[in-house]
Amino acid sequence: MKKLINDPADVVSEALLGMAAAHPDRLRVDHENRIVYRKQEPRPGKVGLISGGGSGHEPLHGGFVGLGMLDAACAGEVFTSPVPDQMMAATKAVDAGAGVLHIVKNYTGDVMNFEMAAELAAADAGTEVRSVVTNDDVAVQDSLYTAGRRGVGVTVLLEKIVGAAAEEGRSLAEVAELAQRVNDQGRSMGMALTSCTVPAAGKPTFELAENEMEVGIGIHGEPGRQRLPLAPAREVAALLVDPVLSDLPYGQGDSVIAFVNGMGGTPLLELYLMYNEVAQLLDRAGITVARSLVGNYITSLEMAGCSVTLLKVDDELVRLWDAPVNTPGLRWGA
Amino acid sequence: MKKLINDPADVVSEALLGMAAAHPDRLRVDHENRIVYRKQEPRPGKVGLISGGGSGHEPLHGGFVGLGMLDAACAGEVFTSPVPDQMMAATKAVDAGAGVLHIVKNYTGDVMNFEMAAELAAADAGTEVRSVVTNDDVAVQDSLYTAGRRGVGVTVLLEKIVGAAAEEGRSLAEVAELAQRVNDQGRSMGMALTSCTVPAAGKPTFELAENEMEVGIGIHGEPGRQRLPLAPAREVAALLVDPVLSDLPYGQGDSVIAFVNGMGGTPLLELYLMYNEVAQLLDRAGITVARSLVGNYITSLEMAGCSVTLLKVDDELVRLWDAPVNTPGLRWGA
Amino acid sequence: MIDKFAAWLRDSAQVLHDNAAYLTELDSAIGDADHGANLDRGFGAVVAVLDETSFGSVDELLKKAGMTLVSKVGGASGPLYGTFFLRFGTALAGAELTPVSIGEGLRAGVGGILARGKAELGDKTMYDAWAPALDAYDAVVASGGDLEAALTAAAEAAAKGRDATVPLEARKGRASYLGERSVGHQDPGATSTTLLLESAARTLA
Amino acid sequence: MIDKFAAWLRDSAQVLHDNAAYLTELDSAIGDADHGANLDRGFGAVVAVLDETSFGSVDELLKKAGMTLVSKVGGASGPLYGTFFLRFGTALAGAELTPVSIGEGLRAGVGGILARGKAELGDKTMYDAWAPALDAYDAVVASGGDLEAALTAAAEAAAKGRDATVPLEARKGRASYLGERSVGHQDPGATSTTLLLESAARTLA
Ligand SMILES: Nc1ncnc2c1ncn2[C@@H]1O[C@H](COP(=O)(O)OP(=O)(O)O)[C@@H](O)[C@H]1O
Ligand SMILES: Nc1ncnc2c1ncn2[C@@H]1O[C@H](COP(=O)(O)OP(=O)(O)O)[C@@H](O)[C@H]1O
Ligand SMILES: [Mg+2]
Ligand SMILES: [Mg+2]
Ligand SMILES: [Mg+2]
Ligand SMILES: [Mg+2]
Repeated sequence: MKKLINDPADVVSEALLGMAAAHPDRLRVDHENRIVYRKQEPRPGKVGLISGGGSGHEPLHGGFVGLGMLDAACAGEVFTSPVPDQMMAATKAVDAGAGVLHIVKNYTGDVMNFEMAAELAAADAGTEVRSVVTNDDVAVQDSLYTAGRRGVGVTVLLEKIVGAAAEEGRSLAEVAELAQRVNDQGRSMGMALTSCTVPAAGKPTFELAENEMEVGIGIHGEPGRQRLPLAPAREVAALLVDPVLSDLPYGQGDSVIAFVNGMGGTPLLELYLMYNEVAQLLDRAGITVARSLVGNYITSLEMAGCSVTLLKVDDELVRLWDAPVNTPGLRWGA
Repeated sequence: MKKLINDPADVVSEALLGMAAAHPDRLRVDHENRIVYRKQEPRPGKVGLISGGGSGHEPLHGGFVGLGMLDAACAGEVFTSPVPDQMMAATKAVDAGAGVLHIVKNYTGDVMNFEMAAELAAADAGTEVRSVVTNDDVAVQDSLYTAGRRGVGVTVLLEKIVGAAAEEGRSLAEVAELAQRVNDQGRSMGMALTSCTVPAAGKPTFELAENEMEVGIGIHGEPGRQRLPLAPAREVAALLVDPVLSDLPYGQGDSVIAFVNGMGGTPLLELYLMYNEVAQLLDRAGITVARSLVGNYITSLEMAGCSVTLLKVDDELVRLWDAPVNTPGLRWGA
Repeated sequence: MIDKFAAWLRDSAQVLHDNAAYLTELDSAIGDADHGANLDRGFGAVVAVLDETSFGSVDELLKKAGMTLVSKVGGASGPLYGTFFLRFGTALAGAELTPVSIGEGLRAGVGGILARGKAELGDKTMYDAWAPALDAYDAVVASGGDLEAALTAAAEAAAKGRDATVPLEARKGRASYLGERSVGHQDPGATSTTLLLESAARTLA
Repeated sequence: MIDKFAAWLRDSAQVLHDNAAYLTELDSAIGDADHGANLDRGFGAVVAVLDETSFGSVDELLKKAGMTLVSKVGGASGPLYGTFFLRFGTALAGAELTPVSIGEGLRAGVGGILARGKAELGDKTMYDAWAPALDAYDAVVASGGDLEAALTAAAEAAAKGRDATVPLEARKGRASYLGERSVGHQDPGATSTTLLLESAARTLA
């Protein structure tokens, strides 16, 4: 395992020390509970937004704490959801009287831990908590009898858009409803050229030959739905875009935010090259790109690969997307 | 070779198509000449700033074109400096009557190609051209008889700071003098855990065993000055910070911009962890961090590793650093 | 009896520590390569609590173990095993400790796993080890067997249930994302459940 | 004579194409793994120009080749080889093509490499192949040898100069960043220079 770390057991806490040191003007970190907060206290009457999940997906979620996005993010161990104590502490801390929205990616562990936290927070402090569970990964068959689809790229777009709505002073019910709508209108699909290595495991989660790729991967180094021969970017783009487009709810004439995300180990050069392929496919499908995002935003440690997320948008969503945001990971207009 | 590309020969041109597609509001790309321009025409009387170099270092340089930074960036083949025709075309296009500054990283090829372009541009259009050559890499011994030190991390900080000064309407002489000062006050050192693979070469530039690292690497996959056994982040940080600090011009009581840069394949989690180590070393050396930057800004394709850059700053440089910038790679206040 | 329950938790912690790499290996194939590290961290914390605190009753001990797991493990297994011990402890509160009451406690604990995880038999989860284990336990107790016999039967049944997860296609948890590709791999959670029950058979009776 | 110069450039393009992977391999060890690709791209463009354009004189042909290399190669070798051909062509303008004038042209071209690159003998660059080649060429011409003999001697001397770069520590170009670690590797540019001169010996006389 080749990593810039000390003891694998200390990776998350030391990275949080680094985040705190690098962003003293904007962030405050509760190191004991592993919670990244905005520096400023929550504004009275603003709905609090918290998210969290396993570490290893940076900048998600800690890097999205700040004006116009999250109020707090709870960091779990690498690829392990945080524990209810963390979400409870964060929930209480960011409750400014208008309630708190939990943004949860649909993984069994994340859902259960957030659920326990919401139950405890409601019982304990009387904080009104609503949750949205993102489940945009079309690689996974959806069914009543399974764990359902994973939450992936849409989570980033949702945190931005819903963050803007919360900043405008909307109520918890409105913010939660908007979050659900954003989730329902977004779909993603990802692929990997290489595995990642969980520090505590010390070796790659899966092995891929020089001429193979995994299609339909998650963001935790889970193997994908299919192992396929390595293909040119053009074909990879189609493998990702086609299942997204053939799923609800996109059609000719629709506008989308097109998001090409790197898994952590793929250079920006390749991500832009992929974006070119994706943009051409969308153009051919008669879909308008209202806004785009290209870069490493929801990653799997050092995995090479990418994912494509499309979020169907209307003027309101675009306006919320364009609203000022000031976080380490996403910043404009501020 | 595992990359998200089509034909290795088309990597740069297809990535530029992607950049143009992803940033239609801010950038304009001359695909024939491979030049990334700001969307808006240059403001009369503003000194034009252009840079360029081999591709594979993204977001450098094309990702730093925009308000408060570069006016144009010329993209060469991967790791190969662009040709004089490109710099000439860019120089003419961004000359708004106040002359043009070329920001050149100190590599024989870059220096020679920019020199030829400056000679030609001066002869051809009468454009006044000044150049600054960055050479901040302390891994390389400096000497009159050699090619001197490489330009690395300081280039990013310089483009930002000098970009802000040009935006204020300073003269070419002032902007060039400032650029030289920034270069002279900055030092860098880098290391690699893995090699990168040049697409046209098809295999890693060098081989490193599982328990080895290269220290003192450049940004083109050049091997480093030393091959050492893999070490914990704490020791790696010292290997990078010590030679920077022992070189001119830092001392107790100085303020710096501290920049921990990823080489492309190292996750943000590890970069923040490294920043924690670097910040501690600076603290112990009595050096104040005025501002910090952590992320992938001057990369070597998919290389894993990082570099540390320290730039000694005064209030003026901090003010210029803080000034608004709106580029795909660096953005705040706008 | 408190000592025996404490011994069980300590022994489990040791066994899970020794098998951490193995559990993570299983989790690499159909999950995210952290099950061993998760349980090692969690049970390590339980042992630290045992070292620091003295408990007045088994139910207090088990509830504290459950809360510690909930607070330290995270992921899917944290709430599941945490809830198991919480409900196991709650069920034992005030009860005399007999093979029957312990069996009822175990069933209450597994009820917690079901309440949280909503798994069904054959979903390729830890429940596939728990369900046959509970039945085997009850059968031994019903036919007059003692705690050791009941726990031994439970552990054996769990091992069979664990092995039976191999050919299954996962429908719950992270392995479910793999669909057909989850077939042919042993479930990490069913494996750790079996280790816990084998430890119980060794230490609790 | 134009045809011979064109044949030289075409043959060089072929040889550099065939050796592209080898040159890049050499550049991987002490540089950035692009020398082969750079020259292949550049000389490919020169051939395209030859296919499209007919030239009235050798100097026009060489100058155009030089400009094409400057415009298409980039890196260190683009300006260096580009300047070489530009000055070679300029020196031949209006001159009668004799072994002597061609020798003067070569020296002018190499003067361009020196002006741009400021290398000295022993810096482990292409100049370490050019310098002995020029001397060998002149010696043969001075003792009455013909163009073929002079170019053959130049190519042989270049090869020796190329081989002599192996033990050197680089002081110019990208290899200089390696300091002592550049010792033991053959310079890519000295290698491509030798290929160009070997091609000249085959095609130009
Ligand atoms: N819904 C569920 N019900 C019961 N057990 C489950 C459920 N989901 C997952 N598990 C169990 O959890 C185990 C994985 O635990 P762990 O790796 O620690 O968590 P995570 O999947 O969050 O990484 C699986 O092997 C499975 O036995
Ligand atoms: N200053 C110089 N003078 C003469 N030749 C040089 C000089 N610098 C580099 N070279 C030659 O250029 C070669 C490298 O060319 P190339 O790989 O195409 O460019 P780059 O180093 O920019 O990647 C070296 O092997 C060396 O022979
Ligand atoms: Mg996990
Ligand atoms: Mg090069
Ligand atoms: Mg797991
Ligand atoms: Mg080279």
